[in-house]
Amino acid sequence: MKVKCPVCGAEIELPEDVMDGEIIECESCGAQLEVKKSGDKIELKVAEEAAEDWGE
Amino acid sequence: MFKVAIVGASGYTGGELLRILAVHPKVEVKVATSREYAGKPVYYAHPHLRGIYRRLKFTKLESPEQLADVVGDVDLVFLALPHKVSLHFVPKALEIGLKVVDLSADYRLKRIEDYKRWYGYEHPYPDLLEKAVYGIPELYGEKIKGAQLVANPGCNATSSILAVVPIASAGFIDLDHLVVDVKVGSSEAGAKPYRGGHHPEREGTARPYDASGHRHVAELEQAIRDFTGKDVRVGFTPHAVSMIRGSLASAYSWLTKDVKDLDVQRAYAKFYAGKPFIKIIRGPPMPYPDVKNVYGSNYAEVGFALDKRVGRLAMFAAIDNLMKGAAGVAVQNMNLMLGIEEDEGLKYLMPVRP
Amino acid sequence: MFKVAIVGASGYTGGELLRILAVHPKVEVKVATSREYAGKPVYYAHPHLRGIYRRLKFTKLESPEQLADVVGDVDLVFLALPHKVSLHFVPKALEIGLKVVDLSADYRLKRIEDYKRWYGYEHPYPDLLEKAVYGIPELYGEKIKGAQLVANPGCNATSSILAVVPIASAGFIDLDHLVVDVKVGSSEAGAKPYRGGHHPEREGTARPYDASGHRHVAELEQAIRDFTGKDVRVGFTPHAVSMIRGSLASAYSWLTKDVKDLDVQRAYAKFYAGKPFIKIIRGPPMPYPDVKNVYGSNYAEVGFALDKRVGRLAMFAAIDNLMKGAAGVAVQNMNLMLGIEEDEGLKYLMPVRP
Repeated sequence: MKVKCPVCGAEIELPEDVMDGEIIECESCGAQLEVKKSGDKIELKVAEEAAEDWGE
Repeated sequence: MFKVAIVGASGYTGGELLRILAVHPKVEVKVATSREYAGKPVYYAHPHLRGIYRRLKFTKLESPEQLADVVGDVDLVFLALPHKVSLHFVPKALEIGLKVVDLSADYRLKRIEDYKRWYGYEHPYPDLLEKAVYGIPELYGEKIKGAQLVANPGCNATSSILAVVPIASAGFIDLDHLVVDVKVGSSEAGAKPYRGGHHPEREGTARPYDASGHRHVAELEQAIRDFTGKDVRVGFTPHAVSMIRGSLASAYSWLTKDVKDLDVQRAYAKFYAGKPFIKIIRGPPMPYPDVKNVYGSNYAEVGFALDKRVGRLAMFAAIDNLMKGAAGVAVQNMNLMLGIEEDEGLKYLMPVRP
Repeated sequence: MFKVAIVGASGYTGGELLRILAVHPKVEVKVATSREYAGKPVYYAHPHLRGIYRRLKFTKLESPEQLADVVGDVDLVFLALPHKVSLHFVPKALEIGLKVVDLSADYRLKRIEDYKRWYGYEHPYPDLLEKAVYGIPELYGEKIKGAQLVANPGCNATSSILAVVPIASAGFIDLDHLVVDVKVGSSEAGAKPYRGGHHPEREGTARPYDASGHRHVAELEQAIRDFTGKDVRVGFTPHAVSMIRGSLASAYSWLTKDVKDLDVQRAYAKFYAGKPFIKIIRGPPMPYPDVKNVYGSNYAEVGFALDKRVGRLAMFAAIDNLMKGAAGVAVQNMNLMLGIEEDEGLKYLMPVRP
């Protein structure tokens, strides 16, 4: 299953059993992409929220 | 198998060059010079390299005239000499047909008047200034490949440039209002003891230095000029902080266009496409660059923070000042100049964390 | 002899309050509360105070209703409780006639909408927001003298305010282009362990956090509003660096008037005339502030750097985040509220260097 990276446009090969919410790293630009899966529609969205544990 | 020489190999940068080249499959260090340690094995200056360079001793090299005999038959020479000493070694090295990576500041700037202003002297070899290529592969990679002379960049200039240039050239920040605040480790000042670098004085410190204009800004302004055509004046203030390695540049400017986080990320992704040592940081697990993530390696972490409320963009880059800021990029330049894979040798040096 | 109570005395700020008040000739700590250490001597939480507070044990205090019994007969109470816990203790303490120094953020801001934006809640006591005085003596000393409720400032806000406000009110910088870059020690996050504060993760780090807007900026913008009448939006980015104590604010803006170094120094000198804890730094032996020069003391070093080439002014302030940034200024406020000499007690705590 081929999907385009929303940041650099590179084509990303996704395994059939990819899970909703899984984090995929784009090979070419290193962007962290969260899998949004509803039904058979799959979309990749840039993972945004910062983990609080690192901040003060 | 290429042969290289390191002139001025007893300092921290010399030690890093030796550390990297020890795992470089296509290059052999034939000569390592040091007046102070002449005749001694390299581990006298670099105890962590004991047993690694079995037969390599420091040789004496005092003047450019001795270059031919001491390093005559190598392919490339690293000049890790103080500023204004390297000045006269470079022409000589080129004369005897060597490729040169000069780690001093003597050939970094293109404009003679910049040497007048920032280094206080009239540059004696203006023609060589033209010939020299500024040694940041992510910006000048193609030119470096064909270069005979590469001027290795300053460490604080490197972190600032890596943070700013992709965004400046994307054209959505106000270049008339750009400041850079750099936090740097104590190894940046080199191995020679001085009061400010004395451990009790440095441990636990956070203090600005050279705050009304640091010479590395000239390299940042030169790079911005090359990539935007604009002649800008940038506020630049380095800070000594309580760590040994690391240079974190935090650059700030105001948006001139309505851009989203994704646009900023795209600008970095486009500029750094295919560059092996740049990691673009955004989101979990750590949203911003940290020098600890690149410690002892040639990697650079680049990130940003858009403050929509203020319309301000913060641009960050974290490097190891001795690696991507000095010896690592010198080897990266060497690889390009000798036609070797850009990350050869360097790819074995993983960041050391925690 | 005044009697005071410290509610929430087992944290770093509580420990500093105890450390200062141990040498304060006119004040006695009657009560120190802590749920976790209830019944234990204070040195259980603060080993360096063993043998200093011989009879003082932590008492339990769980809700505002218990205030009257537990701390009823003291003159003033320090509330060193987490944000949003202090919120309901303050009205109760005022009700039973106590003077209050609240070290939380719950009463620092005057505008309700600021609590909505920065702290995500609807402030339940808007009338008390009016009554509360923001606890920076160098800015609001007179009002603090007559105050019943003082809201102690945030540490990064304090260093930023001390660097910026005298210059902002002197009117020669462009307030539409103002950014502050703060470097702060690990003690700022308090005593509770968390991953980012774990030693192997913090040692040797230099990394931004909350970089797209940190809540302390609201206090800086409020102080600028009070002293210039202008409603400004400031870029503000804190950085975690590898030290335990210290908050160094580096603020940058561009000049709107042709001023010399002397004019800038005069602006600071005029604003801070007669203030016992401010040291204005310029020239030798160390030209700029250093957190090491105020370590463990209530002093603040304030300095600047004019970059004429760029027309940019850098404004610096170095404090100890636990002292001038928290417990020290709390005692300074207490002195003013109780009519004691402003530097009483605090004057015995010399900076510890190297």
